[in-house]
Parts: sequence; structure tokens; C-alpha cells
Amino acid sequence: MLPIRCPWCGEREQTEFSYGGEAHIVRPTDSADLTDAEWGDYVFFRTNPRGLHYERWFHAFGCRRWFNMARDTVSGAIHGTYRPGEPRTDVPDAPRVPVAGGDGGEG
Amino acid sequence: MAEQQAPITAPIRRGPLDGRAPVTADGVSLTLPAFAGKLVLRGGSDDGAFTAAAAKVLGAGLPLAPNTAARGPRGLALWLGPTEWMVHVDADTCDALAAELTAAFAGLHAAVVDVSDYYAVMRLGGPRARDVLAKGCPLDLHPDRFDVDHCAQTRFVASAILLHQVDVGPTYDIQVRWSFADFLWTYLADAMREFTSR
Amino acid sequence: MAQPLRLAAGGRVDRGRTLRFTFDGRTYTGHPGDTLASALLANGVRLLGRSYKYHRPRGLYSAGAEEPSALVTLGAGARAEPNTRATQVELFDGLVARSQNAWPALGFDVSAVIGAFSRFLPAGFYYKTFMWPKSLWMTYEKVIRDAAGPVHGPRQADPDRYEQRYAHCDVLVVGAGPAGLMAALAAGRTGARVILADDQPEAGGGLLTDPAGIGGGAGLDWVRATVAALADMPEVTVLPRTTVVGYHDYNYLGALERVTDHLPPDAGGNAPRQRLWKIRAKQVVLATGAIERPLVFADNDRPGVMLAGAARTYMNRFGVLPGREMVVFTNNDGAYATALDAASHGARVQVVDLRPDPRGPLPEAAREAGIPIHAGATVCGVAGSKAVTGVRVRALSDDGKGLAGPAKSLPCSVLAMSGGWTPTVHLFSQARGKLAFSADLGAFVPAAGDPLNPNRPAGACNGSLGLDACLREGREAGLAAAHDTGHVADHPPDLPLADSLPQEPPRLLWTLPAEKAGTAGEKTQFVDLMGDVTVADVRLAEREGYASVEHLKRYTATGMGTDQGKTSNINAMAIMADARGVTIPEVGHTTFRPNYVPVAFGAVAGRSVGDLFQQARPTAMHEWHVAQGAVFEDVGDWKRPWYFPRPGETMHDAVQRECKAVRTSVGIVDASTLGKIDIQGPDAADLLNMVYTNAWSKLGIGRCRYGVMLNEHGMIFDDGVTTRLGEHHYHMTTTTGGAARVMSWLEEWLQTEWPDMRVFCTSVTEQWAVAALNGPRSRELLAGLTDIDLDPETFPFMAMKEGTVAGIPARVYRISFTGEMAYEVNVPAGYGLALWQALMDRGAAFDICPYGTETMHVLRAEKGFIIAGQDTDGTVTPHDAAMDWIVSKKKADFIGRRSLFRADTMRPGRMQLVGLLTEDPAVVLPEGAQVAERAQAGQAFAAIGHVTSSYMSPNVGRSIALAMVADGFNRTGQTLSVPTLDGRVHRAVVGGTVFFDPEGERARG
Amino acid sequence: MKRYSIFSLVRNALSYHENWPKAWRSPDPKPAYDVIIIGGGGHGLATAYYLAKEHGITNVAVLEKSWIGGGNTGRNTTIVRSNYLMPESLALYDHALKLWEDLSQDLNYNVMFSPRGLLHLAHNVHDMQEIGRRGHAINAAGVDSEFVTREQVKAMVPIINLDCRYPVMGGLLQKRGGVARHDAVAWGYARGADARGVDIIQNCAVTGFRMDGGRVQGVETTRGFIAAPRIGVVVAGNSGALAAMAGFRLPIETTPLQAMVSEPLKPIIDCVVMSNTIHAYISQSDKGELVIGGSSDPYNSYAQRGSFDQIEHVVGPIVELYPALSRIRLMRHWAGITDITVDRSPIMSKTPVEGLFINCGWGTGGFKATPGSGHVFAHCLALGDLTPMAAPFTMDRFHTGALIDEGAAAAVAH
Ligand SMILES: Cc1cc2nc3c(=O)[nH]c(=O)nc-3n(C[C@H](O)[C@H](O)[C@H](O)COP(=O)(O)OP(=O)(O)OC[C@H]3O[C@@H](n4cnc5c(N)ncnc54)[C@H](O)[C@@H]3O)c2cc1C
Ligand SMILES: NC(=O)c1ccc[n+]([C@@H]2O[C@H](COP(=O)([O-])OP(=O)(O)OC[C@H]3O[C@@H](n4cnc5c(N)ncnc54)[C@H](O)[C@@H]3O)[C@@H](O)[C@H]2O)c1
Ligand SMILES: Cc1cc2nc3c(=O)[nH]c(=O)nc-3n(C[C@H](O)[C@H](O)[C@H](O)COP(=O)(O)O)c2cc1C
Ligand SMILES: [Zn+2]
Repeated sequence: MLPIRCPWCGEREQTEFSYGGEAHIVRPTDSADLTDAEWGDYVFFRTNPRGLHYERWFHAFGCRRWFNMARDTVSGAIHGTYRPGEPRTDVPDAPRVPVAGGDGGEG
Repeated sequence: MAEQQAPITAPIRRGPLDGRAPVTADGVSLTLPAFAGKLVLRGGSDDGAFTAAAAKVLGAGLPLAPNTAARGPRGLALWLGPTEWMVHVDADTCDALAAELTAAFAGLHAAVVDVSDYYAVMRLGGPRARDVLAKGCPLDLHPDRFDVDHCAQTRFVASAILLHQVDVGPTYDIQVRWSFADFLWTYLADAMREFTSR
Repeated sequence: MAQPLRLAAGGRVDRGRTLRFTFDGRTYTGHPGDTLASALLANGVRLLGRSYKYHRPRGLYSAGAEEPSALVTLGAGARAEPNTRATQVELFDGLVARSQNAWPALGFDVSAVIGAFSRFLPAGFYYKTFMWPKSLWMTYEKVIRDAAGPVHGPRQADPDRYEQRYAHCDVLVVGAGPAGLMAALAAGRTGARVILADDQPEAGGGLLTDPAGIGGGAGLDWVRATVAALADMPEVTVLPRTTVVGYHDYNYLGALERVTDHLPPDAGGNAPRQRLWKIRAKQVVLATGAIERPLVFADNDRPGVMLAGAARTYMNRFGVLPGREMVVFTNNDGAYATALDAASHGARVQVVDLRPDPRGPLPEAAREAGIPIHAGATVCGVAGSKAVTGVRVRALSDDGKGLAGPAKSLPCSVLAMSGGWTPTVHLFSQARGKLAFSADLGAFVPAAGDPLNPNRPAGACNGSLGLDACLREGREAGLAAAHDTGHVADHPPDLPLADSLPQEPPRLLWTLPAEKAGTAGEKTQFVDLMGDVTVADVRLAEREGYASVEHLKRYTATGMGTDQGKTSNINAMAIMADARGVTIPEVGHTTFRPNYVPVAFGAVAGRSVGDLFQQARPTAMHEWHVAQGAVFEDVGDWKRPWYFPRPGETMHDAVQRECKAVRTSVGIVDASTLGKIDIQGPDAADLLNMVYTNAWSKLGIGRCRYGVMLNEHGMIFDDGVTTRLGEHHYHMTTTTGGAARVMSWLEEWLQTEWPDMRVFCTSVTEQWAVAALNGPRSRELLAGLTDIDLDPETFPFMAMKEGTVAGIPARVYRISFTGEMAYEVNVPAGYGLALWQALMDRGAAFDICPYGTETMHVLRAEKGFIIAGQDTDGTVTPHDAAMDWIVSKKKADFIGRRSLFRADTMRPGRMQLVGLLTEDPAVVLPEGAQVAERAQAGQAFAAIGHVTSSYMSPNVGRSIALAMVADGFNRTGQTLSVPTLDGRVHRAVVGGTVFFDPEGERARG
Repeated sequence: MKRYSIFSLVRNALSYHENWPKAWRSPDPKPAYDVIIIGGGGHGLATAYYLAKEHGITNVAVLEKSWIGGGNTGRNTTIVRSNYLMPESLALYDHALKLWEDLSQDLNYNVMFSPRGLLHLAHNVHDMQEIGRRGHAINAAGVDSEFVTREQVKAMVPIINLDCRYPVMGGLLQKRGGVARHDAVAWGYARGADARGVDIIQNCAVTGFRMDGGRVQGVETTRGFIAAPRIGVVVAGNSGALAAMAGFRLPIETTPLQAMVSEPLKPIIDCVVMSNTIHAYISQSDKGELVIGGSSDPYNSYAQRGSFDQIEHVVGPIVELYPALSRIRLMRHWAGITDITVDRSPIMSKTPVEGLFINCGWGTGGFKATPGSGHVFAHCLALGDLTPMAAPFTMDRFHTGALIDEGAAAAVAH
């Protein structure tokens, strides 16, 4: 169970969240002009990387906000969470370790 | 066609937990607080016009800090999210307040939704309340982390709850959907069993 | 004396009280503080069970969680608990235990003859045989299955309760031996929130075995003082009888507290039997100690052969002398302490040491005490089968690989052995920690932790066996862990001085030479007692190519028993290394996985079973339905009335009656469970235009419209009616099962794709109770209860009005899922029951008929209305569902639109929704029945579709069905075959999906 | 290959089993092969076996990054059945089931395939409709499946609690379904392939592809470059990583799936019982432990470990459905990494790289397909093209929309 830091509510257990797949996939606005293959790529094909993954989570049992998270699919390390529209979290070399003291929410 | 007929008796408003006797154990009790009207307010935390309008009607600012509640002259406002608050008010004044708020929000991107019946509230209090909650709620409720007028939307086992610490007792108000209320009540009462002598 | 091996004094048992218990029906006594194992030992009971495969007699091997041998079934009836380690069971009065894997009796077990055939049953023998004749395999298999399991499980429901709780701390310390206590004390002094968990009933760990001194006094006095100091710290929680069983990512650990297991059944009051703690710790200190290793020699599994440390534990902790004649067999100094203690209790003790010249302080002390030491020698045989009566000892050749000199027989009743110590690194390794092989210890030790799971191994767990090192490492680990959580001690505890004797290195001989050469000798040298795996099996695995450590494990089942190889794995790896001619680290170790010790399923399930398994969601009118004898249907978590049988009615009768009543007079259905979403904001219509296939911009205020939602694959996933309440205000309804999904769907698109859309969605599902009146007299009925003008001119079909109904503020929607004139009355849920009762009271005059979901389904099928999820299944486009009309041709975009134009979605001949009328109107096709162009009874056929909905319709006066059929739209008028499993083939004609009131007049009326 | 039999067992017993040969060799890789199969799981090994046995192509290497059978083949709940809904899947899985029925004899290795019957439980009207459709569809295709009543369920599984939170309404039984010994499947295929000349090379991880003009030339491995004109990728959870090495993407996400075993017991559940609504799958191995599978962790991961809440998610339902198991203990739990497609159906396909074929996407349910998958894929590799049985399963379907949606019938509850 991952401890996930909701960008609004602070750190909560994973069971409060639902997973929303890869992040930063922009829905084509010109879909009518796309080939079946291009459209299929958008709908079905994901990077599924071994390693750093930018993904979406939904704070389903909390504030009901969607947000993004950078996580390593091999080491399990969560590198950070950020709100939609914010730039991708910079990923430092070291995985995140629960920090001394303050892992509370923003409030 | 308006062959209007008055009902024979005034309709009775019921909650899902009506008639439940309080459950008590050593150091913890489960009770029903008085029925409150409940309004969801929607608007941006960063929308000054909205927050000002809300503050004006409510007589106190909405709590803008996550996971906090603020009491004002017209009721208790609980932070639910960056664009969402729950306001608990006296049931009798709920409609009027909703109307006032709706009027105050005219022209703004904001909303007022009456959810008085959607949710039921139960109250768990006493020195052992934390131990009972820990049996299903993954939040850290240590007083250093969660104190009076902190609130959180979280879960108790499978139920989504809105937890609000009322006093240092500690006493918690736990708000849950109508259809989950009976289950949650039963679960909490069961969780208290350990603290009852036979 | 009742307990022949009980010492007169010493140990932690309370001789003042006597407890009675039975083992295999015989009554014995013991004392508070005993384990079942120590009590049995005190009574001289050696034979405790039979082995898994060969049914060899087995006894007590250890004194802890690592026990591979002494498994019993505890309790009886519904409380019977198989595979319980006698070493972990605290004795209570009235305890009942039985041996396992023996019939008819432990002493005389018929299956023991299997042992005689053991040479035909080497590792993996079943892969090589039982293949002929093929037809007999299931018979062979039954025999194998019956033979394999050691014991029957209970058949009745478990009467006990199990709880769970979450906990949070700065520092979790696992193990309350000297290292763990010191760590907890040091961390506690900083004010950090500390949890100290230990699987034993009392703290002390190794100090309960070893009376070493600390700080100038007795070690156990130091333990007592430390425990008292911890009890005074408000932020420290000490959990005895609590085993940390799983270490999951981000320092999330599961710990099983045995709350009342040590009490007689029903003596625990309202406390649970066990409690699973789910602990999120910022830092962890692993002070789990070390497990002693057996030596591997011929017949090393006989009852009476046990670990030297365990033998000492029985003496010092439990006041039991394992035997009056003891041989200590060791490769290290530590076991001499066992010899010394036994001698001090008057036992006749001899030591066999693999090392040619043991000279450490402990061996010297043994010499001084007059204990004979056979140095440079090995045990090469054990006499006695159900209990050890003696051992054969021979000198070792210099390289340790052969035997030299004549055999000596040493009589003894217990052989206490020690092959050295293996740090208990299970949790460290579960936490992704990397291990390194320590050649000194002959064991894997913690090397590098994983940053995801900040922890510190300390003491014996870290490979530091000396008491002084344990205390020092514990203190450092406790302080550092607390420091990393932001806590510093003003007065950290001093490091107490401890008695620690220097020890000489062990002589690591992983297999000992046997008197019989080769396999003949190796096949009684047991590596894994639990799985009856011998040295011969390990070598066979290597020979056959199952040489990687993981293949070894799986081919021989080493380490796969309930002990998970705590005493055996390292020996197996070492023997494999020897067989392969490589080093032990080259062989490597298998993966440590939870659980550290097995955990009752009940504890993992917690209270969420039975009545608390999963909420059953009632509507506001539920009570009424129950009182009226409704039969309920589970729809998701909801309880919905399925039908309302009258006395004597079958389901069919009731449904037919309900169906007729709705179309002739008026029916009422509880529609509260539909999902409801309040949508507000200037861009609300834009949102609707994107999530629905049809156009929403022109919907008038107070008007309702039906919509279908597609996923991005173009397939229908939900539907419902949405009503415009105000300029920028809509009320959406969804299917019952789809409510949460649709709500999340809207939020997902709004928040992640279209953040600029100014729309707020708020779920209002349970704010509204909904009673839907359906039927030609519904207006008449409602009119008598409402102030709303029901004139169809001003309140037409697909419109909504607000007002009061029965004096209750209400929204009334003129929408219809039955095709009848209908009014869905929505009131705040608190008034739901009052509304329902008022409608029923008033409805009496109209013969109002309450109906359930089944009737609702028949009625909508008569009208050809789909149920998303029944008539559609995630592969159906609106076109397939004969709903082309609902897809806007003008809108440039909506979710799923592009997918409607893919090659396959435009392919002719797709499955399409049609109506089917059987030739015999009395035949109701089974739902799910397959449709064929032509089929013959009892023969396979190419299905071209299937029946999605099928009912006897009293209103159409015959059976009706909906079906998905390939190229269905082009088959109108065709007669198709529908074979059923009873061997009949029905014929049915393809037609439209609307069977009743095709013009739709009734709903508009 | 020395044949295994009761006679050879007795003969070897007399020589104390000291003369058994290696089940498979451990050769060093040759510089080049006719076909390379990446992945020494059941599917890869079966592919090699059938390439050799059915197509006479024996200059084949199976490259396995660690030990054979250690992927999902060695960590699955071993359920074997063919009662799939869609005709394309049904054909494929029943092809596999028929091969299972003779597999021990064919391989001369007892894979302990045990067709003890497999029961799907229905707990609500929607479930009944779902099994109704599936049962009829399967029967139409001439494959066995029967509906059973609540009472029959009880007779088959006496410890079941029919009146649990979602009462059991009935079930669908496939008598030919059952379980098999997972490890033995990998080992039996390895031994059979090896005996026919296939090189099984363990501890040899593929780290890249060498390409020339869109054609594959061979693979880079931790043991050097190995050439082959035709290569099959059969690496389950790692398919995405291998595809990335070859420069294309797959419609796959890799997620952990956990399983667990109890302590061993004498027989207590004689068939395989699956329940979608209660989320519990259980069977009992020949060794006596209860083998229980659960639902996938919800997120992508290559870590071969899942989260504890998923374990709770499975064990609660098990206790609800089988209250007598409450006192039985959970001994070990672990995870595999599964390759999940959107439509829950596998991919057998050519790839954008000529000469490179992929067989993946079996996700949480491919153990049962092992013989069929190997058989069909071997044929494709031998042919250099897809066979009719494989053709519906190409990657193209994610572009045309011709999904084979096995999740479909269980779609939405009304
Ligand atoms: C917990 C669990 C339960 C399951 N239960 C069932 C069930 O009951 N019934 C069922 O039918 N199916 C089940 N499955 C699914 C089933 O296990 C798999 O579909 C099937 O075993 C896949 O076999 P495979 O040979 O394709 O893959 P694997 O056995 O995973 O083999 C792939 C191999 O490729 C190797 N590899 C990966 N990368 C490389 C590389 N770069 N170079 C070389 N080698 C590489 C891996 O090491 C691995 O050995 C379950 C799966 C899991 C995880
Ligand atoms: N040869 C030798 O002389 C020798 C060898 C080994 C240990 N020792 C002695 O043993 C002691 C070791 O001290 P230590 O503190 O490192 O260890 P310890 O063995 O004293 O204490 C470890 C404690 O952890 C508990 N434990 C283990 N796993 C657990 C789990 N998963 N959950 C909960 N509790 C668990 C054990 O029951 C035990 O109480 C020292 O006194 C040392 O001198 C001596
Ligand atoms: C069908 C099946 C039965 C198993 N039975 C046992 C068992 O009896 N004892 C055991 O320790 N592990 C058993 N395991 C689990 C393995 O020990 C191991 O956890 C699993 O193969 C995954 O490998 P890993 O844990 O080494 O990563 C079983 C696994 C499977 C797939
Ligand atoms: Zn949040």
C-alpha cells in the first residue's frame, strides 16, 4: 500500500485513491483527421515503462481531485505528486524517503 | 386539474439511523447528534468574489486550509476540497440559507447544493474513540496530527466518511452516505465491543 | 513426580499453579509460563508427530517460531487449529492437543511403512511416474492427495473474532531482546512515537535463555527495569505476543497480536482472539535475533535431537531438563553453554565438537567442569527410533570429509546440536534489503537496506552475536531511527556493560560424512524436516539439473513448509553449493516472502465477514419493502425489491400480475438507487455535449432528455435522463451500477482534459428518494396529492416540475422507463418513506401495485428499451443497439465519436440488437441462449448471436426477447434457431425491438 | 532422453538414484540459431518444444534471463479451463485444453494435470445472466459446460457458505477444467525440447535487438550477441520492455497480480471454485495447500510484489465464502507481473520489425493456454506467418477496433 501525497489533502493511504493510468496523454482535438492507427495509438497504447512512470491518481475517498504522480515501476519509489497543469515533477536521483516529522497535509 | 388535497398528517422526515439507542462502552460512546441541514458549496478557493460572498452570508470565512473546519454564526463549514465545502446548519434555517447563498453567488461560478438527507452523522466520543476509529480508518489521529476542528474525507473500512474532530474528548462527528449509515453504525458498535465488559 | 523432567527450581514458570492439558487424549500437567512444548518435554513426551512424507517419528526440535517438526492440532471442533507449533502455544488450563499425520496412533502409524519405500520416493518422483495408464491418473491423484496433507482442517465456521487496527509511529522496533529493548529505550527517550513488538509473551529475547548479566546485575533485572521505563513513556506502545509477519513497501508492516490465544476458549471476554496491526512506521529497527542451525548427519530427525540453544531455553526459561543424559554436538563455542547448564542441573553431558581443538573460554569452562569433549569428531548415527537412546561418534578426517577411527557409542536421551547461527533477516529481506554472505558466520547477513523502507538491523539480526554488541547496536539504531524522524534525546540512555565471552570461530562443515557411502548414507541426513528433504534429495536435484536455488526449492520442496525453511534453507544452499562445486553466495538464497509465520485467514479478514462483510445499501423505503414481503435482488451493493409476491404466488405469478397492473392501472417502483448528479456552471451544456452522443445545447429549462455515454472505444457504457433545471443547472441520472463510475468519469474529464470548463458536479444520489408512478392512472393518482399542475399541455412527457407531493417538497419528472404515462417523484430521502406511504394510501383507490425490478425489466423490454450492461456488454455501439437516432450527426466531437468510424465499428454484419418472437408464443427463451441460422438438436453449431433479454409478457400476450444477432438489422423476418440445453431447438422470427405500443402514445398521454 | 516410468524409477532406486541424467542440458549459446525464443516460461518452452516436435526445427535457443519457469509460470494459481465466451478465445483455449489432456504422456513428464472440475459461482441476477450466456455459447461450440444448482454447488463444495452476503444462486461447471503442477509444465517442456536438440540457456537476459533495414538480425544478451533470422518474444510481464528495445509500443500495461497459499491440509476442496462477485478463487494443490488468487494491484509495476490491501481484499471474501477456513493459516503470498491488454485477450502477432514475432498479453490467465499458445505460436514461427487460430489476436485489432473483449459479458451491473 503506497502512501500517496494528495497535492491538496496531504499524505494518505493508497486505499483512498484510485489509479488512472498514464498521465500527460492529450486527447486529440482533431480526431476526425486521424487514421485508425493514430486513433488506436491514443486510445490503447501506453508507454508502460520499466522505471519512471508519470501517472494519474484520483483521490476518490478524499477531495475527489485528480492529480499526477511520478513513480518508479521497478523500485516502487514515489518521486512526487503534482496538480494537473503543473509541470512534471523533477525526479531527483534518490527515491523519496518519508521525511522527518512533517508528512501532514497542507493544513 | 389542480384538485389539490392537503395531506392528512404532516409528513415525517426520517434519517437512516432514527431510533438507534446510543451505544456505550468503557471510555467511548456512539450517539446521534441532532439532525443538521447540509449544504455543499462549490466555488474556487482562489476566487475572491466567491469566498467573500460566502463569508458575507455565513458571517465567517470558509476554511481555506485543507482538512480544517471553521465555525461561524450560521453554521459549521468543513473543507472538502479546493472547490468544495460542506456546511452544517440548523435544519430549520437550511432552506433560507441556501436561498441566501444562491442569491449571493449570482453571476459567479459557484453552486449551492442541498444534501441534508444525503448524509447521516453519527458521533463517536471518549478517550477510546481513537482506538475504535483505528480499527477501520487509516488516518493518523494522534493529537499532534489531527486535532479539534480538523476534518478529513477518508474511509472507515469500505465506507467513505467525513471525519470531524469536535472537541478534545476526543469527540468525532462522522458523516456518511444514507445507505452506508446503518452499516457503519453497526461496524462501529462492533468495534466498541472490546471495551465493554460482559 | 508428575513432570519427570521438571527442574526443582529456576525458569519463568509459576510452579505454584498447576495447569492440566491433554495430548492425544492423555492428561498431563504443566504450569503458567510453559509452552505446550515445554510442558510436554517436562512430562517426558518425546514423540510428537509423524513426518510429512515418510511418516518418520518426530519430536521437538526448537523452542521458537522456527520449529519445523512439533506441529500439533490444537483444540477441537470448530476451534480445531491444525499445524500449530507446540513451541508457540502458551499453556492454559484445559488445553487440548492432538498429534498429526499418524493413524491409527502416533506410536503405531501404519503409513510409516512408507518409510520403507522411501528409496522409491525421491524428490520429484511423481513427475516421473503415475502416467500409465493415463486413465488411472485421477485415481492415483486421489491417493496422493489423501496421503499428502498432514491433517484435516475444521469443517465448521470459526466461532472466534479477529480484529484489525491501523497504527502509526516514528519508530517500530521488532524484537524485544537486548537489542530491541535498548533500541526502544533509546528511541523512546527522544519522545518519538515508538512501538515495540515481540512475538513472545514477555520481553527479553535471548536473555530468557542466557542468564548473562547486564550493568552489573542480572540481565533479566535489566529487562524488567527497561520494560518498566518503557511503560512510563506515554508515546511508547509495547506489544507482547505480537509477531511482525509482513514488511511491505514504505515501511508498512503487518503484525499479528495473539490477544487471547493464551487463555482458555471463551475466557477472553469481549477481546478478540487475534488482532492484526497494520503499522505505518517512519523508521524500523529490526532486532529479530538469530536462529540456530541444525547440523546435518544421519538420522538427525529423531525425537530427542534438538537445537542446543533450545535445550538451554527449556532449562533456563521453562525449568525443564531436556534429558538426563545429553550429548551436545557443535561446531562452535556457544553450545558449550548448554552443556554447562545441563551439567549444573545434574545431567550427564558429553560434547562432540567438529573442531579438532576448541579452546575458547566456554570450552575451557566445560573442561574445567569435567565435561568430556570429543573434539575433531562427528555424530554419524543416532540410535532409537521414537526417541533417541544414544549416538555414534567417530573422529573426522582432517579435511572433515571422511570418518577416521572407530565408532564410539554415547548413550543419551537428548542430542543438543548447534551448527552456528543464522540471523533472522526475513523482514529485512522482505523490505527489499540486500544480503551478503558472511563466511565467518556461514550465513547471509544484512548488507544494504532499500531506501524505500528505512530500517536498521541491530544485534543478532545484524550478525552481531555478542551481548555487548547487541546492546550497542540497539542503542545506536534506536537513537538514529528517532533522529531521522526529527527526535533527539536530551538524556539518551547509557550503554550498560554486559557479560560477553569471546568465541572462537565455528567450523563450517555443511554435510557431515555418513557411515554409509553415497546416497545410502545421505538419504537419512535430513535437511528440511518439514518436507522430509534429505541430502540425497538435494544432490539428486543437482544431478538432474534442478541446480539453481529456486529449482532446488521447488523440485525438493525445501523451505516450502509451514516453517518456510527457517532452520533448513541455509543448509540446503550450502549442500547445493558443495554439489555444484561453487560457493554459497554463488548459489544464492531464495526469496523471503511474507508471512514470517503463518497467519489465520480470519485475522487477515478481520471483522469484515458475515454481517460486516460488505454493506447492503438500503433505500429510504427499504423498511416498507421488507414489511410487504418483497424478495430482494442484489444490484451492486444495493438491495432492490425484485418482486412483491402475494401469499401463494410464485415469482412468475407475481411478475405477471405486476406487469398487468402497471399497464392497466398504476404501479409504483422504488427508483431511488439511480445515480444522480447535480451539474452547475456556465459550461455545463458543453460538458453534456462531450459526454453524451446527442446534442444538449437546445434543451429547454424544465425539460428532460435521454442520453447515452460511450467510452473512448465507442462502446455504450451508461445511459440515463438528464434534466435542465435552470440556465446553467442540470440534474443527471445514471444507472444504479454506473453511478460512481459516471461521477468519476465526469470529474476525470473536467479536471484533467478540460480544466477551463466552468462546471461543478456534485453527487446527489442519496439526497433524493424516488417513487416512480407508472400506468394510465398515474396522473389521476398524483393529482390528488400535489399542488403541481399536471395538465399535459403544460407538463408534457419529458418535462420536470417542482412543487409539493403529499405536502413534501418534490421534483416530479415525467419520464418513463415502461412506456406508460409516468411520474417519477423525487423528494429528499428523509421523506421517502412518508411519500411512499402517502402514494400507497392514496393509490389504494386505484388498485396501486408496488412492483420490483423484474417487472420493470419486463415492461421496458416490451418497449424495447435497453439495459446498459444486459442488452449491451461493452462491445455495443449505439448503432449496434439500434439507437442511431441518439448519435448527433452535427456535433464535431464527443467522447467515443472517432471510434465509431473505425474499420471494425463500421463493418457490416456486426452484432445488432433485434427482437425475437418464438414460433411457439409460450416458449420463453433462456437469457444467454445462442442463436443460429440453423441448428440441430444436440449438435454443435455456429452461433450468430445470443438472447440478451427474454420474458413472458402478459401485455403482449406472449413471450418476447431481445437478442444481439450478427447482421441482425438485415434479418428482419428471418426465422432463426435457438437451441436450448434441454436438447430442444426453438425457432424464432427476427423483428423490431418494440413489442408494445410502437407509437409511444401511452407515455405521452 | 531416458524415458521416465515406474520401471525406470524402480531401476534407479536400486542404484540409489545416482544415475539419473540431467532433465535438460545447460549448453553455452551458439553464435547463431534458426529461431530464438526469448523467455523461458511455459509459453516459450512450449513454443520451442512444438517447433522441434511438430515442425522439425531444432536449431532453436530459448533464452531465459534467470531460471526457467520463474516468471508467471512459476507463480500462478494453475487454473486450467477453456470456458471462454468469445469464439476466437474459446477455440484457442479449448485447443490448449485438448493438449493438456495428453500432455503428461506426450512429454513423458507428469505435469499432474488434474481435470477435477471447475465451478464458476453466480451470486446475483447479473451473474446468472453472465453464466447463462457463457454456458450456452460454450455448449454451442461443442465444448463441455453445465449449469449447476445451488444444491449441487453445496454437494461439490461442502464447506461453502451458500448464504453469504451475496447468496450463491447457481454455478457453471466445466468438468474438464482443473489444475496442473505449474513447475512441472516448465520442466516437462524444457526436458522435451532439450531432448529434441533445443538449447535452453538460463541466466541469459536479452538486452537489445540488432536490426538491419527493419529486419531483425539477432539479440544482444548478457552472454553476448546471438544471431537468428526469426525471433519470438514470449516474456509476459516484460513484453513492454522488450518491445521498447525493438522500438515499438504494445497495448499492454504491466501490473502485479498476487497469489497465496495456506498451510497444507488433507483434501477439503475437491474442485476449483471461482467467484467474480465475491472476488475469490480457490483450489487445493496435490500437496495440500489451498491456492488462492486475487485481483490485480491497480497500478503498473514490474516489482513482483503487490500490496497487502489486495491480499486482504481476497482473504476477506474467502472467509466469507468458506467460514471454516478462518482458522487455517496463510503461509506465503507473492506476486507475478502480468501483461494486461485492454480486451483481456492475448496478442500473437508480427511486429513492425520483420522477423520478430511476439506472443504476450496473456495477463492473468495464460497458464491454461500454455500448450495451445506454444503450439500455435510454433506454427506461426515455422511458417513465418500467422495461422488462422492466431490471426484474430494480432495487434491490428487495437487499430481496427476488432477487439476480442472477454471482459465484455461481465460488463456493467444494471
Ligand atoms: C498470481 C498469478 C496467478 C495466475 N493464475 C492463473 C491461473 O490460475 N490460470 C491461468 O491460466 N493463468 C494464470 N496466471 C497467468 C499465467 O501465469 C501467465 O499467463 C502464464 O504463466 C504466462 O506464461 P509465459 O510463459 O508467457 O510467461 P512467464 O512464465 O512469465 O515467462 C516469461 C519469461 O521471460 C523471461 N524474460 C523476461 N525478460 C527477459 C529478457 N529480457 N531476456 C530473457 N528472458 C526474459 C522471464 O524471466 C520469464 O521466465 C496467473 C498469473 C499470476 C501472476
Ligand atoms: N552463540 C551465541 O552465543 C549466541 C548466538 C545468538 C544469539 N546470542 C544471544 O542472543 C541475544 C541476541 O540479542 P538480540 O536482541 O539481537 O536478539 P534476541 O534473540 O534476544 O531477540 C529477538 C527477539 O525478537 C523476537 N522476534 C523475532 N522475529 C520477530 C518478529 N518477526 N516479530 C516479533 N518478534 C520477533 C524473538 O522472539 C525474540 O524475542 C544476545 O543475548 C546474544 O548474545 C548468542
Ligand atoms: C501453485 C503454487 C503452489 C505453491 N505452494 C507453495 C508451498 O506449498 N509452499 C511455499 O512455500 N510456497 C509455495 N508456493 C509459492 C512459492 O514458494 C513462491 O512464492 C512462488 O513460486 C513465487 O516465487 P518467489 O516467491 O520466489 O518470487 C506455491 C506457488 C504456486 C504457484
Ligand atoms: Zn485529496
